Amino acid sequence: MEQTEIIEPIQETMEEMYVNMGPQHPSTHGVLRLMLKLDGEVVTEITPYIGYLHRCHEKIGENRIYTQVIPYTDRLDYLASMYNNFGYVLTVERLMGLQVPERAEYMRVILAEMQRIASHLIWMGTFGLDLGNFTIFMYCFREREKILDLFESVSGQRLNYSFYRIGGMPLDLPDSFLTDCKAFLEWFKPRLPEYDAVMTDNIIFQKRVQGIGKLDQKTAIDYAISGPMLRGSGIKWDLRRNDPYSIYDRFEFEIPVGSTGDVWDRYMVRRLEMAESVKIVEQALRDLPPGEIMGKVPKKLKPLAGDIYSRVESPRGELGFYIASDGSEKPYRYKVRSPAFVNLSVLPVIGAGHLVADMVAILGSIDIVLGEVDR
Amino acid sequence: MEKSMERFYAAFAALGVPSIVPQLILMLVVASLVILFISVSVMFMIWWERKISAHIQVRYGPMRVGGWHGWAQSIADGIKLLIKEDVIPAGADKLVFALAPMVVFAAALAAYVIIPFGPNLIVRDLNIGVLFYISISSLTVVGIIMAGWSSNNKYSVLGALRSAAQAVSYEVPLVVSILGVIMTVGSLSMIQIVEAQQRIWFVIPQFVGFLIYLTAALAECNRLPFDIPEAESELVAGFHVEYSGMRFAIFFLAEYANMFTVAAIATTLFLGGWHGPLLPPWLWFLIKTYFIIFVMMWLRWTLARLRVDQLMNLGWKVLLPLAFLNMGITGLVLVLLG
Amino acid sequence: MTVIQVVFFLVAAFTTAAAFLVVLAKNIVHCAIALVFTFFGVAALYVLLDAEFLAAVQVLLYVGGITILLLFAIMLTSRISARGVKIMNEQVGVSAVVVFAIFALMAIASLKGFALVGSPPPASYATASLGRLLLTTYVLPFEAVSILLLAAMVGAIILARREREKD
Amino acid sequence: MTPEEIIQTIMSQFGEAVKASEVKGVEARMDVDRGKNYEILLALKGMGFDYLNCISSVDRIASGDLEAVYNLSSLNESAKAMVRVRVPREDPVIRSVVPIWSAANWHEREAFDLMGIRFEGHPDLRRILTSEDWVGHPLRKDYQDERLVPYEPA
Repeated sequence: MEQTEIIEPIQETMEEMYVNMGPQHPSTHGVLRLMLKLDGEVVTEITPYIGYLHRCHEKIGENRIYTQVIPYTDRLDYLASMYNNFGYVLTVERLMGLQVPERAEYMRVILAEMQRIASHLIWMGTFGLDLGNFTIFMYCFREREKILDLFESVSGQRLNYSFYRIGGMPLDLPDSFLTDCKAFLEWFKPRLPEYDAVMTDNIIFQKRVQGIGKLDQKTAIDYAISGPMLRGSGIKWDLRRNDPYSIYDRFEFEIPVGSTGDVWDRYMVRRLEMAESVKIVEQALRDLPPGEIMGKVPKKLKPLAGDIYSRVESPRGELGFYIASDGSEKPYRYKVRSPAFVNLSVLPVIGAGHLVADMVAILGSIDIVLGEVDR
Repeated sequence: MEKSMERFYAAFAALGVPSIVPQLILMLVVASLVILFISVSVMFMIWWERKISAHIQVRYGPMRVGGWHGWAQSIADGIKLLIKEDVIPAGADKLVFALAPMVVFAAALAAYVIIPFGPNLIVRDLNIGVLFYISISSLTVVGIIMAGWSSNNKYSVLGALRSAAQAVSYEVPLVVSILGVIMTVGSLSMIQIVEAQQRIWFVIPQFVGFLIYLTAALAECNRLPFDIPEAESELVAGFHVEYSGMRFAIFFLAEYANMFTVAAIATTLFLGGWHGPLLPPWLWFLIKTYFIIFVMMWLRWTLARLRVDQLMNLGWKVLLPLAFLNMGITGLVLVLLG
Repeated sequence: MTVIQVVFFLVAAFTTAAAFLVVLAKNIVHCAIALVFTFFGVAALYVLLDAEFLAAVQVLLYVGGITILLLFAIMLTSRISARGVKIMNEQVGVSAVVVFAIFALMAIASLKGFALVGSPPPASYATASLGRLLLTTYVLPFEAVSILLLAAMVGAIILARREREKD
Repeated sequence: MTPEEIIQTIMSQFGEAVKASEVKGVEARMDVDRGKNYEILLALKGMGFDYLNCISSVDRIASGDLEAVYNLSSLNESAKAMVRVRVPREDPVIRSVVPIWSAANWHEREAFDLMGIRFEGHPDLRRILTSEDWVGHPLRKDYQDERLVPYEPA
């Protein structure tokens, strides 16, 4: 077994200073560690060090039967657990060729889009914290709390739902859900202009985020950036539209895109996406058919030998699962292509050359969740 | 007032004690009163800020300690900070580290000498009044630099550097913005400035100066949107990263005491000091001061933080020329009116 | 002994101690911080002499301006603050002679000459008369100094600009 | 371009280097020789596959190989591609594709870290998820950690 060489201690010169940002730092959103090379206040070089939250997610997955992996996926992107469940069960279903009942599909979309709103709300709040705007954080959490209440009424959990099953859904929606969810949406829609008043329209905020952290389209594709970051760069690419899964092709929604790819564009894309998700949920609630929620699934899940890569558009971007099966009850190899991991890899490119304060804003605009980056 | 002082001295003279003793006693009493006032006022301000921020953010804030709306929360926090362990980092320069909070607090304390709470409620009406405040406030920066450097922490050094740059740049517009008022009154004495505002508060003729002063004062107190020296998301806590317990409490105390000072100076210079109908003068003074403090808190919980270069641009390219313009126009008007 | 005298001796001792620290401290940041206290002590002496305006300006310019810039410069060159500074060098003998000569001169002057100086003008007029003097009798040196400062400022800007162009 | 056409084109260019191929939906799947891995992926990029979704690594312990799986797609077309490369466990070296897609950088570091595939020409092949001084590659099927205590039910 070869051993990697340990990096030599860094020599500081007169002009440059190395600052270790993280793993414990308020604005690294978890246990990310960034080695910053500073020239005064200007960041000349960023080296991310990740893995502080590595917990052998993939190795564990290989030692569990297919159903047992679902609860572990919750812990990947813990701000969008529903979506991780969604991506995983979809992959296994595709691997086995399982059909999912209509009602279950609608339930999946409703919950997933609500999750997207909740995840974007957290992002917006913490992004406010990064820029020193503390109030938006509380506003966003107020709304997210209501979404979590809804999720609790559905699944009994508030963060790690483990609610999707291979082949369908485990429980039907509670009776009150339809009215509660509609009431929430009606209540939520006027909240978006409220965020604009606090954040979007604020001139200080605009001056802080416009024109920094520019990510051009070529670099974005080269680094396989996905999700709101890619759309912020002006590429109209959304897997819900471009590689439709589940029943997303039945809904009408816009794909907001930015123009220059700066932090402001990424902010606006997420801000507008919340409204689009509301539209999708409204349509899904309207069309929600009655019927079965669990498809025909064998007692023992034994996919044929083979492998598959399948992807969904999680709130952070392309969440992919690669599963190689050897015909047994357990995945032979189970790999997660996490959007935050890939999106973070572009930080040294778009973050260098900015002031420390801008670097923090840029990092915030990437929207990382370390549970997913480190797996 | 004066009579009772004379009687006080006479009583000691009758006992054959040298006059130094009553003088010292008097000084100590006044100093203790000021410190007492600062402590109570700061505790109130902290509680108030928590309440204001909570209501801006649709929550309640402290509700438990002390019963009614958690009024004793600050006291509880203060006690907690006092009994915490005093940690000095291993690599720190111990002497400077220990000295820094004292310097900051001493500067904050000294400024209270010239605050006119009422017609006779002033520690000493210095004839250099405003200038005294301006000069003493620059001491705070020395304390901050000492704290930042002695902590032996890169974040705190960065915070100290930012703080020094900010203070040096914003002191200039601050001073120039005050000049309009001083030119109108023709005196630096706080009492005379207040008395000159019997008919009209200077906030009306000197509105631009007032706005510049308020902006620069926010920067002087390191409050959001100018809290760059302690920007949490960038420098963790800036210059006081390594401070805890009692020493941290002193920094905190000084910060809020400074906030009160700049608000009190704004009241004196622009809002007519203790003038006002019906209510007693000292109450008017406090009402106006706390109103300005409220505005500062309001801004803090509404706005985002500026970036370093934006801060410098605002200071040098916007506030300073505006302040000079204000000063020039004021001078012109004064000359034309004779 | 009056309070003023007590305060004077306390302040004088404080100032002298701080001044000694400026030259004797091994760490250059300590020197700079001691310098702050020295300036502050001098300002306090001005106050005792009823020259409050001068005291305020002393604090404002020397403490708030010059030493902060000094500290700023020291901190930006991070290596200096970490290293001990040599207090003595080969010129120590020469400077000792000079220092003692100046000290003797001042001692003689203060013992003999200061009695001749009249009592200070009333305090309340000090500031106004200072301003009047600056703009009447001493207007030429005043303006000369401003031109000097202006030239220094322009020079600084040119230097800073050139640095940037080099990058 | 349909997946069949993609396989056709690659086969005609590289012949024997493509060991097996398969079409699954819109996905063209190829098992390729490790010597021609870089060239085939470069050709695929020339055909419009500008987006490297993922590089997965699989330990095919039964045949004594390690496998790298490249998932490619395009932002302009619906076609996808999956390229598998096998390298022997004793000499797990493949040419890095970082020059083709920068996205490969962290994926290859991860594959190196957890599976022990060495990518030749990678600009900065360091461990990424485990600590710098970690010994071994945890995702290999025969990975053993002497610090692990076997689980014994009570």
